[in-house]
Amino acid sequence: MNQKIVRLPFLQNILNLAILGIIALVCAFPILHTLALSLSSAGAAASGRVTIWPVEFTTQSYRFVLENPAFMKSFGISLQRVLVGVPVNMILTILVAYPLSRPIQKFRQRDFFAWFFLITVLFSGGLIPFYMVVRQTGLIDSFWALIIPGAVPVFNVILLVNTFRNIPRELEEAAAMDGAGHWTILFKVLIPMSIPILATLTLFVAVSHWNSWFDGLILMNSPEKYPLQSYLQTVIINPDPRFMSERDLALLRMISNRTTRAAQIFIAMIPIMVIYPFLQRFFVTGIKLGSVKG
Amino acid sequence: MQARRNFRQNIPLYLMLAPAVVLVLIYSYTPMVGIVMAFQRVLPGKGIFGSPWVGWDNFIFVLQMPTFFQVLWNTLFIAGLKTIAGILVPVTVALMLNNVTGHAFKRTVQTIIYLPHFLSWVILAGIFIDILSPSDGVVNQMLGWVGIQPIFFLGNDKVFPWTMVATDVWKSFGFGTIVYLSALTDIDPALYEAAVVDGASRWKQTLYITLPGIAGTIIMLTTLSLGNILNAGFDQIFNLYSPLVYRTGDIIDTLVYRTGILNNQYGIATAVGLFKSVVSLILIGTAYKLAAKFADYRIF
Amino acid sequence: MKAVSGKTSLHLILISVILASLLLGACAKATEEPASSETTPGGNSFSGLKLVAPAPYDPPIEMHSVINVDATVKFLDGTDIQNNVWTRAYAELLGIRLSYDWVVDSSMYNQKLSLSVNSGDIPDMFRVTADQFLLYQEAGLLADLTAAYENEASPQTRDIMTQDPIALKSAMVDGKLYGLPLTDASVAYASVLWVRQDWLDQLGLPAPVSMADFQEISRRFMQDDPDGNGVADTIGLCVSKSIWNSSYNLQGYFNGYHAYPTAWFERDGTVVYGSVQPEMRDALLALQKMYASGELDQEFGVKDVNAVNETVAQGKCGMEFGVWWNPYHPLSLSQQNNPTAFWSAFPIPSIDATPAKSQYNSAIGSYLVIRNGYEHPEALIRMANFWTDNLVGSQDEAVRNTLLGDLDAPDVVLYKYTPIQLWEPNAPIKAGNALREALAKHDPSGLDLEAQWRYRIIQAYFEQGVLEAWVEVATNGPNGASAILQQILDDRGLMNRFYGPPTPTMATKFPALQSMESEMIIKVIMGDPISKFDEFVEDWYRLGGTEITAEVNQWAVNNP
Amino acid sequence: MKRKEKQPLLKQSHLPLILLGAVMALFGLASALVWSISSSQAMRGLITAGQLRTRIAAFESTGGLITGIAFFVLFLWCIVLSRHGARAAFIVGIFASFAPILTARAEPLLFDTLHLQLPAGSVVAGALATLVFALPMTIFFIILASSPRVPRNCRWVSLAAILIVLGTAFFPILVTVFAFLIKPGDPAVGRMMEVGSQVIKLRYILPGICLLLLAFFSQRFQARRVTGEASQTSTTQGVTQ
Repeated sequence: MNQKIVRLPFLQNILNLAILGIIALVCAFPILHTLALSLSSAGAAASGRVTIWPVEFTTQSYRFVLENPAFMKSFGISLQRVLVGVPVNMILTILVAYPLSRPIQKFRQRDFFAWFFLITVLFSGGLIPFYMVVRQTGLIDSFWALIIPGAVPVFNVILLVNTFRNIPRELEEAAAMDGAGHWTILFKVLIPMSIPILATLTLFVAVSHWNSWFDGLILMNSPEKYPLQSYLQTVIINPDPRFMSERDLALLRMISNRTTRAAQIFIAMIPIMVIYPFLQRFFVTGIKLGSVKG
Repeated sequence: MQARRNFRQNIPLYLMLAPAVVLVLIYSYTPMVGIVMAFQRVLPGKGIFGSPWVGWDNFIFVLQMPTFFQVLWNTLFIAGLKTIAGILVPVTVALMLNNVTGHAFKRTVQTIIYLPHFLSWVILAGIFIDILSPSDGVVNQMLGWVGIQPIFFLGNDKVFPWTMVATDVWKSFGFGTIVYLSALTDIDPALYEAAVVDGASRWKQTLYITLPGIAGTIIMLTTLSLGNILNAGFDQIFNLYSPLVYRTGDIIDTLVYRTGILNNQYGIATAVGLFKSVVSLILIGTAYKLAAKFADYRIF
Repeated sequence: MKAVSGKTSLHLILISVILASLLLGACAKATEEPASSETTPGGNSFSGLKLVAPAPYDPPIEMHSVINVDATVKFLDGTDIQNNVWTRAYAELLGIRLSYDWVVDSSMYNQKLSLSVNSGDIPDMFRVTADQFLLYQEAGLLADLTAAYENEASPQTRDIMTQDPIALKSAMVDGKLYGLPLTDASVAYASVLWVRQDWLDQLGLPAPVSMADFQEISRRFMQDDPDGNGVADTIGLCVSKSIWNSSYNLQGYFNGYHAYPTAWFERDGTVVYGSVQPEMRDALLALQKMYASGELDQEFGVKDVNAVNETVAQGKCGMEFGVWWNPYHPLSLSQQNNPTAFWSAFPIPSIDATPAKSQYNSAIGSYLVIRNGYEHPEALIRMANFWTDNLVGSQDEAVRNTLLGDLDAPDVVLYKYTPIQLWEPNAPIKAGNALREALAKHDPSGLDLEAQWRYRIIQAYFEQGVLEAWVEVATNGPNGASAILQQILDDRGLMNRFYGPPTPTMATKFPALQSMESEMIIKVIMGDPISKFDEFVEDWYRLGGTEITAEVNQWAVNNP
Repeated sequence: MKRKEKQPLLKQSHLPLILLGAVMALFGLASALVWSISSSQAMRGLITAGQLRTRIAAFESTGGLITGIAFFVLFLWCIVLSRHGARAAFIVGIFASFAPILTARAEPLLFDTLHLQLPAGSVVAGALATLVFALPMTIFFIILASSPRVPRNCRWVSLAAILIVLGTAFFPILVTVFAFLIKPGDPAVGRMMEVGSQVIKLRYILPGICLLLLAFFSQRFQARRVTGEASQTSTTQGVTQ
C-alpha cells in the first residue's frame, strides 16, 4: 500500500518545513536550555547570558550534584521502584485483562468485575482514609508503599482488554481444540500477538513510576526515603523564603542555585531519554491497536 | 450442572483476578468509606467513626464559599481551553507532518515533539519557573529583544491560566499528533487520486477527504477528554501556582488539597471531592454514550 | 673585600624585604585554617561544659516527637537527626530519650502532621500552627500544661514567655495553658519610615518629625532631582500594589493620621475595625494629592514588590514605610549604582501634636504542645528550661559552640535538630541597645560573638569609610531602626486588639471584604472621588461588618 | 669599575626634605584626628552618619588639595637639589602627591563618571586612593635603598620605610576585603579589623617620619664629610665608613 504522496508546491513545502522546524525547536528549547544552564558557571547563569549554548563551560554543578548523597540516594530509590514496579504492574494488568476479554457467555461475571475496576477510577475516598489504610497495612515509610497501593493501573487494563478482544477468535479456538487451557491460550496465543501494546504499556508504567512524586512525599517518614521526583520537588520548588534566616537563604542559594537545579533536572531526564527511542518503534502501532480501533 | 462445569472451567480466571481484586479492595474500596466524612464535621484524632454527623451542612457551606464558584469557573475555563487546544494543535501538526515527504525529517520532528509528554510536571515546573521568571528568564529576555515589557507569566493572575494552557499543550500535543498521524495513514489513498482527477485543490482535499477521515478519532478523543474535564491538571498547577494567582489559578483539586490538608477542614474537602466525582461520573457517562453512538467505541 | 660583601649583603637584605612583603599577604591567608576547636562536636560528653539542668529522670523516659528539615540542615559525620548533640544532651542531662517518628521536608510539615494526627497517630510532643493548636485543643488532643508550667518553669523561661504581652494569653483556653508559644518579636513587624539620608543632606532638609515635614520632603524629592541625573524621575514615596506588605506599605502613612487600617482597636469602650474609621478619609485625600502631583509612582497599583525593588535599585525611590530590617533587603539594592546611598529610619511622623503609633499584629506563629494522656507533660517545660537557662543571653562560648553551632563550621547549624527553640522576643531590641552601649564605650568585649562582628562592621563604616556597612549602621547603629523599635514598644505602638482565630462570619465573609478594601484604597489614591470611601464603609457594615464586629467584641470580652 | 662616591641626598640644605616629611606627618596626624573624633561622636550618636560623611568629605577635599600641592612643590624642590639615584627617587615620588587630592574624589570619580558597579564599591575606591600614594612611595624608598651613592644609614631607613609604607597601606584593605567578601563572621578576622582600624591612622604619619629620618641622617653625613675634607685626611679611594 505505497501511498502516492502528492507533493506540495515548492513554496508551501518550504513554509511547511520551516514551521515544523520551529515547532520542534520550541519543543526542544527548554530541554536544551536546561542542559546549557547546567553546564554554565553560576555567574553566567545568574547574569542571564545563557540561552542554548553553555557560557563559561564547567561541569562543576554536575560534580556537586553527583557528590550530593541525598540526590544519588533518591535516584537509586527511583530506579529500584521502576525495576520492581514495572513487572508487578504488567503481570497484574495481563492477569486482569485476560478474564475481562473472555466472551460474556463463557464468563458471566465479566461485566461485574469490569465495573468493579472502573468505579475505582471515578471515586476515591480522599487522602486521609487512604493514608490510614496504608498505615494499618504497615506500609508507611517502607519501599513497598510506592509499589503496592498503585499495583493495578486500570487505564492500562482497559487498553489491554481491547487489544485481546481484537485478536481473531479462530486462533484461540484452534488452540482450545488442541486442549489448551486458559493459561496456555494466554501465553501461547494472546501475549505473542500483542507484543507492541505490551511494550507501550511497559513504557507508560515505567514513566509513571519514574515521574510520580506525591505518594513519596506523603507516605515516607524521612527525606532519605524519597524517590527522585519527591526529592526534586522539595529542592526545585524552593521553600518559602519568608521563614528563612539570612544565613539559610545564603546557604540555599549555594545549594540550589540555577545551575545545580538545572543539573539535577537534566540528570532526572536522562533515564527517560535513554529508553524512549528504543520503545518508540512499538507504540505508534501499539496505540493504534489499543485505543483507536475500538 | 452446566453452572458447576462452567465454574470448574473458569477457576483459572478467578485465580487470575484474585490478586488484583484483593489489592483493589484494600487500597481503593476501603478508603471509600472516607466519603462519609463529606457529611461530618471531622474532628482530628477522632477518625471517621468519632466525628459528629452534620448532613448537608458541608455542601451548603461550600456553596456559600465565595471562592467556590470562582474555582469551579477556573477549572472549567482551564480544562476547556486545554481540551480545545489539545485537539486543534495536534490535528494541524499532524496534517502538516502528513505533507512532509522527507522520511528522516518527519521522524526526528516526531521524536522531539513526543518527548515532553514523558517528562514529569516536577521537572517541567523547575524548567518553566526558570525560563519564565520575570527578572532573568530567557523568554522575557527574548521578549525584551522585540521591545515587549517583561511579563510575570507565573505571578500575574490574568496571564496565569493562559500560561497553564500553553505549557500543557507544549507537553501533550506530541501524543495527540502521533494518534492523529496514525489515523491519517488509514485514509484510503484512492480517495485522494479521485479528488486529484476531479481537479480539487489541495485545500478542498483536506476539507472533504482528510478531515472526515479522521473525524471519528477526533470525536473519540474529545469525548474521552470530556470525561475528565474537572481534572484540570493537579500536578501541573500544584507545582506552578502561588498565592499571587489563587484567584484565577486555583482549581477544584488544589482547593480540596489546601482546605483539607492545610486548613484541617476535612469535611468540606471531602464534600468538594465528592461533588467533583459525581459530576465527572455524569460527564463520563454521557461522553461514553456519545462515543459509542458516533465512533462505535465501547470500553467493554 | 669588605665593601663587596657589604654591598651583596645589602642586596640580599633588599630581596628578603620584598619577600617579606609577599609573606605579609600570605600570612593573611594563614587565618584561613580554622582554629582547631577543642571539643570535637561529634562525640563529646557534656562534662566539660557548665550546664544548668535539673536532676534527670531516673529511669529515663521515652518521648516521641516529629521534626521538619530542609536542604540547609547539615550533620557532622557520625550524627543524624535521630542521634546528635541535642538528643544526647536531653538523654544524658535530662533523662529524656527523644526520638522522631517521622522527619519531613519543611514544605510538607503541615500536611504530614495533619495526616498523622487525623489518622490517630499523635506524637507525644510536637509543634503546631495557631489554627492547628485551636483545632486540636477543641478536639481534646492536647494536655493541660498549666500545672507543669507553674511548678517547673525557670525564671529565665518565664521572662521569655512574658516579654511579649500576649504570648502566653494566646496559648490559653478558658484560663488553662495548653501549649508553649514559640516566641517571636511581634513589635518587629511594626512599620518605620525609611528616608534616603544622602538626599536629605544634599537638599539640606530637616528630619521628618511631623506629617508636614514628610510632605515637604516628598515634594522636594520629586522636584529637585536629588539623584542628579538631570531627569525628573525620582519619586517621593515608594508603594507596591500589596499595600500591607513588610516593605513599601501604606499602613505607616495611615498611622501618621492616627488611622489603623486592617487592625482592631478599642475606641470609647468597644473594639472597632480600623479601615472604616473617619481618620482614614483625610489620609486618603492626602495620598490622592500626592499621587496627582507625581510624588507616587503612577503605576504603583500594578507594580508588585519585585517591580518596586527595581525602582529602588535604579535609585529613583526617596522614601518608604517598612519594617526595621529593610536595609538588609530590599534597601541594600539602592547601593548597586550609587555606593554613597544611605537610608535612615525615623519614627512615623504625626499629623498633629500627639505622637503617631505604629500598628503591629501578634507574631505568634506556632506552639509546642504535649499529647493529652502523655505521662510526663512537665518534660516539655524542662527541655524549654534547658534551652533558656543555658543559651538565652549566655556568653559561654563553649556552650554556644556545642549547642548552637560552631563558627568554624558555619553551615552546620546544630540548633535545628530540636523543635524546642525559644528565641528571646525582644532580642533585636536588646542586641541593638547592647551594641549601641559598646559603640559609645568603644569596647566590644561585653558582646557575644555575633554582636562583636556587627560592632566591627559598624566600626569599619565609621573609621574606614567602608560605605557598604551602612546596612548595619542603619539597623543597629546609633539611632538605628532597632532603637525606634524600643520607642514603639514603650508608648508609640498599637497592638492589634484581636489576635484570636477567625470568627464564624469572618471565616466566610472577611476575604471578600478585605479585597474590596484594598481595591477601594488604591482606586481612591489613583483619583476616584472620596465618596467611594464612604460607600465602602456602608458596604463593609452591610456585607457582614456588623456581625464580625459583634463577634470580635464578644471574643474580646473573654480574652482581656 | 670606579667605586661610586657616597653623597648626601641633597646638595646644599636638606630643608625641602625636612619640610616634606613634616607636612606628610602633620597631614597624617590631622586626618587621623578628624577621623577618630568625628567617628567617636557619630558612634555616640551625637552627630548623624550624614554629618560625619559631610565633615570628612570637607576635610579631605580642602586639606587634601593643599597637602597635595605642598607635596608637589617640595618634591620638585628636592628633585632640583638632588643628583643621580636620589633625583630618580624623587621623580618617582612626585606622583604620590596626587594621592591626597584623589582621596576625597575617589568615589564620585569611580561611580558617577565611570558608572562602575562593584560589590563593596567603597572598599575598592579606598584601595585605589591608597595605591596612588603607596606605589610611588615604595618605589621611592626602593631606589634610595638600592643606590650605592646614598649614605648607609639613609639606605637602612629606606629599607625599613618600604615595609612601613606597604604595611600601613595594604593591611587595612586586605582586612576589609577579608571581612566583607571572603570570610564574613570569622572572629579571627574580627580581631584583625580592630588592628586594621588603628593601622589606617598611620598611613601618612609613619612615611613622613621616615622622610624626616632620611633628612637627619643625610644632613649628619653631609656635616661629617665637610669636617672630614677640612681636615684633609680623606684618601682618594673614598671615604671611610
